[in-house]
Amino acid sequence: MLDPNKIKSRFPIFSDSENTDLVFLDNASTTQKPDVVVEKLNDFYSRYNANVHRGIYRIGELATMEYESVRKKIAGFINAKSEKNIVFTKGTTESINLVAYSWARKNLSPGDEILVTEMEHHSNLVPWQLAAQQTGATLRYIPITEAGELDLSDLEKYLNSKTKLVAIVHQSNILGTINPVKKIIDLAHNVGAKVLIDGAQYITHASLNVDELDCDFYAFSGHKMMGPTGVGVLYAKQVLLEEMDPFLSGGDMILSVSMEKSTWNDIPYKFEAGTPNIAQVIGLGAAIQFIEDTGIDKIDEFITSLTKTAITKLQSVRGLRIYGHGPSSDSTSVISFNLADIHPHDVAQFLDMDNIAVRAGHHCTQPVMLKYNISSTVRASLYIYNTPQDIERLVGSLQKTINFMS
Amino acid sequence: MLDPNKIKSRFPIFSDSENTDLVFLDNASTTQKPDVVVEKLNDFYSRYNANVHRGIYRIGELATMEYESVRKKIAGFINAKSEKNIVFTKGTTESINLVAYSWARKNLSPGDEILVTEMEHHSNLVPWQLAAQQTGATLRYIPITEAGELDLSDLEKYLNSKTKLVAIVHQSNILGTINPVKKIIDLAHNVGAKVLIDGAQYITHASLNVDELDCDFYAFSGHKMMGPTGVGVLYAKQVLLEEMDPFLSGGDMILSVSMEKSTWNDIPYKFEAGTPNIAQVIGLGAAIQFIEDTGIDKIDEFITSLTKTAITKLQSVRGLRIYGHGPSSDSTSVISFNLADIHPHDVAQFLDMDNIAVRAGHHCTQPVMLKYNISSTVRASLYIYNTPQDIERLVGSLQKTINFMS
Amino acid sequence: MDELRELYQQLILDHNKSPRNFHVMDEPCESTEGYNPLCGDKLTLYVKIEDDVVADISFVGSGCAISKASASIMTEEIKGKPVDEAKVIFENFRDMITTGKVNKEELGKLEVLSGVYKFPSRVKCAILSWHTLKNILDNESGSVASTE
Amino acid sequence: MDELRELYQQLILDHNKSPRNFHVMDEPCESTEGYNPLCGDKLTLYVKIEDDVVADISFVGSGCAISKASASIMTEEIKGKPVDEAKVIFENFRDMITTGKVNKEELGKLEVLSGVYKFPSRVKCAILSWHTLKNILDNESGSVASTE
Ligand SMILES: Cc1ncc(COP(=O)(O)O)c(C=O)c1O
Ligand SMILES: Cc1ncc(COP(=O)(O)O)c(C=O)c1O
Ligand code: FES
Ligand code: FES
Repeated sequence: MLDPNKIKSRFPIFSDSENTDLVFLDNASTTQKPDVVVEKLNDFYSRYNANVHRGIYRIGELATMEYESVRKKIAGFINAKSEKNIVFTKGTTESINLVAYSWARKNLSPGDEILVTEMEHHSNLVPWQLAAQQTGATLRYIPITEAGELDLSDLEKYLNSKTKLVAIVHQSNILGTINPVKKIIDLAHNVGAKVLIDGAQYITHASLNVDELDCDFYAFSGHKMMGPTGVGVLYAKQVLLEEMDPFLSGGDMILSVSMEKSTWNDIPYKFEAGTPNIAQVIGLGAAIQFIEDTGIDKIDEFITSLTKTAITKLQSVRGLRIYGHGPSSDSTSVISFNLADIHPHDVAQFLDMDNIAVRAGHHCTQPVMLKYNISSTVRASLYIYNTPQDIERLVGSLQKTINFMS
Repeated sequence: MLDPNKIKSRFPIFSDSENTDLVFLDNASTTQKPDVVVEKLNDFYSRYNANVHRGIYRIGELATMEYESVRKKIAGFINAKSEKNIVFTKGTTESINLVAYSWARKNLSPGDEILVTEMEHHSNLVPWQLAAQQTGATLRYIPITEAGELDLSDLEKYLNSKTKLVAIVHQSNILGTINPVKKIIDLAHNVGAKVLIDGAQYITHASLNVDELDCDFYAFSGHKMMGPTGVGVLYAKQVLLEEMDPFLSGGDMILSVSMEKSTWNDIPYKFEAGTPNIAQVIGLGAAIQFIEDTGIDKIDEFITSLTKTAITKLQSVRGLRIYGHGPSSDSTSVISFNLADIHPHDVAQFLDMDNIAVRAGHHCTQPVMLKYNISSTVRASLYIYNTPQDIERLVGSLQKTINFMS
Repeated sequence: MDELRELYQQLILDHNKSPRNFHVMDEPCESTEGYNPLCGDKLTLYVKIEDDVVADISFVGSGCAISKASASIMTEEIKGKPVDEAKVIFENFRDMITTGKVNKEELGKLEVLSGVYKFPSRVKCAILSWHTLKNILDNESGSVASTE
Repeated sequence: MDELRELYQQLILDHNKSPRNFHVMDEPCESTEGYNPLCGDKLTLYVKIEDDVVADISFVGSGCAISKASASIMTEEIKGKPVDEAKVIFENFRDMITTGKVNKEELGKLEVLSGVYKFPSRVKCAILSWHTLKNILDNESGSVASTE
């Protein structure tokens, strides 16, 4: 079993004098960075900072090699067929928008349907609202149950021959629910729809095999898996990338430019216009190496077990209500709750006074708020450096808060 | 006068054991990072790494404060009216694409004209080719003269009541030419056109006053001005930002989301969807501070003087031809040349053997190549850590190359 | 934790639990909505102005303890005041909330919120109802006031 | 600088200055274009195949010393060889160019390019004409061969 205290010692932020008692429970928002990631960035900027794909000089070739080797590493990490399937973006949000612009606007017409779920993050919802508006397609929602799971009982109602795209979150960032995406992908393919999976939360702790899943697109962010900010990935099947129009255009994504017209570079470069986020991609490589060295299955096992502990302890707090996480549900790492009728922002403020960092708000999932008829929740989300003591600190501070406020 | 050797000592890359004799002359592609930028990134990741705009906890508030303070700093640096005019992107290329999607696709119709120049970087050309294609507008080019300057003699021919947008580079990344943008902006406004300036090269060394220029949009990249990769800026006038549609959509750029539709956040946040490039923005702040501490006018004076020296010395090399930089022209920092009939990539390869980094290629400006009827050039571009000795090393190595190759 | 306890002292907790003037107001009156996009909280403010005096004022809505208490105390302090005076109090309140500086005579009970400036992310909570009031007093009722 | 001088030794410089078989070929022949997107250089290759033998081969185009010399030497080495043999030489050449390993008997004069593998960004220069040839031999003439 993974030892969170040992792991914690690898994260410089926790040894900063102001953070020695920091309990960081906002991991679904962004994660802390291990020493190897910070050092890799340093190393790039201090030894071989240069633009990629162009310079015929030592540091330029080194930068290109490191940058491209991360593409290979990621392809391996998610079991993609080739590094050609890997497009670098600035984050999940851009990855999804890329598909909304380059694939959806080209392939959708009035009468077509896009199917999403009520538990999507705004980043996997608003792009489809806009794409639907602009193409005349209709947006439909798979509802969620009171238990915080997808209600698939009426799936045929939503998934039919008009459905051209299904865009679903692999793991909810508010409820922690892991959706049965394999099943949905297969059913979607049966009716000829493409499937995009928002993996921003799932990939941070669980092992992924896009080839087996057979999804058409998979999007995720580096900063939520210990990588730098400003980098994300879009995985897509090769034929789709080849058919799609470019998204951003400019330097590096062209084969040739004349005054009249341009021709596009090969995939994945067709989708990477301008100077890429070189340092961030290289830093993400170090984060994935750290995950691989730690072992993704060990990470998953640890987080799942810590989540169970946390739920049990939280349920002992008077007036605390957890959303989702029903006894039979497949959910982990993210726990949303409310504490009696105390406003979540007040709760978060009191926790902060004990140096416990959680999030309060709608977590970019307003449709879920609507469903539960609330305007916000407190969210504690766990990662590999969280310890059982962190959970105790959280529970203790919640108890103090409810005593003070009532 | 600025002392480049003193400055050089502030850049960790030059004290790396493999780089002690590195002559880095590919600054128009990307610049090296001073200690303060590398340290600022370290500091962020090791002390207050957190998502912005959301967390009610100490490090989240600190991250937000630092992130937003850079917006203010940049507004001051370019003399924008307010920090609301500053949108963070991942680079010049994304900044220009943002305008091409959110402004141009909404405002252009068949019959309208977009005016660019023959010396645009592909990043300020291909987005307009695509926007023209999709809206039915026509793309027109201001030609360049043999001396590498804009030929403005027939400007009325190009700039007329049909012109809706003028997109021009402030300083050419291949010829070094600085264009008379103030004059063009005024003329464009007379016919009711908006003006976008690609400032990727200019801003790195010269002082900028967008308010006085009165440009509608101004785009630039952090990595070319000693900041991290993966961050850029779009300056735009407030009324334009307010009228424009969002570009990327998702978390953080919305005011509210219902299942039917969404409303947008205030500017500039409307244009910053998803988790931003937080560390990179904060690092860019440190780069701009470094520029301000050094003094932008001193930087400009130094680079201009070193460029003059370099041109004189290069002209002494047998068979070397410099493009642009005519005696009366306003040009600096970037020098493109060819060495007899030796292919630029062969030249660059020989220079690399002496640890001199230059670029060879079309420099993402194929229309300029066409103009001079060449397929590529060697480009040396200067920055504040380049010394007169660097120029001598360059000239010496070129001389050796020509001796060997002929 | 002491600074925070101080802020959430009895007065705030009391107004949070039993907000004053917490009801919809019958016509004729001005009303407008206030929205804090950071958290999604909304309130609606109702004001009756007679002879340039705030004759009656009430609010409804959801929000955190700070926003609710701030709205509740605001209604108590503003009711019966001339419109001009209310605008001056708004300025003083905003100064206090952002800088911590208190002008005792004019702020009265509002002073209990003086500690908010130490919690930058909560300033918007405290000022939400005030921005909404300002909108009405400036004759912009009907539009949505935002703390952005 | 020594490794590089070694690479650009007399033979390459010579072929660069006076490339062999450097001309357009009259019909009937197969021809196809090769393109290196990294630098924008292009060449056109012409091949006459008779009885499964490369009866004639020539090229035109612009490029760096390495690409020109590589194309020039290739035409010399391939001319008169059976198509099957040419394909084997292609494989051997590609191995040499990417790994530096030389199979002397089969590569002949091509060996002067064995140092290219030390310069990863130039591998595409050396292999450009070969990819173009491969396209023709695989009956894909007319399409553009790219080194990507
Ligand atoms: C004039 C000019 N415009 C645009 C760009 C594109 O900038 P970036 O690659 O940082 O997006 C560059 C740099 O390559 C440039 O020199
Ligand atoms: C499920 C989910 N999707 C999408 C996103 C957006 O990711 P980013 O903000 O990195 O673009 C997030 C994170 O906020 C998320 O949790
Ligand atoms: S948290 Fe919403 S108003 Fe305070
Ligand atoms: S540099 Fe173009 S082929 Fe060698």
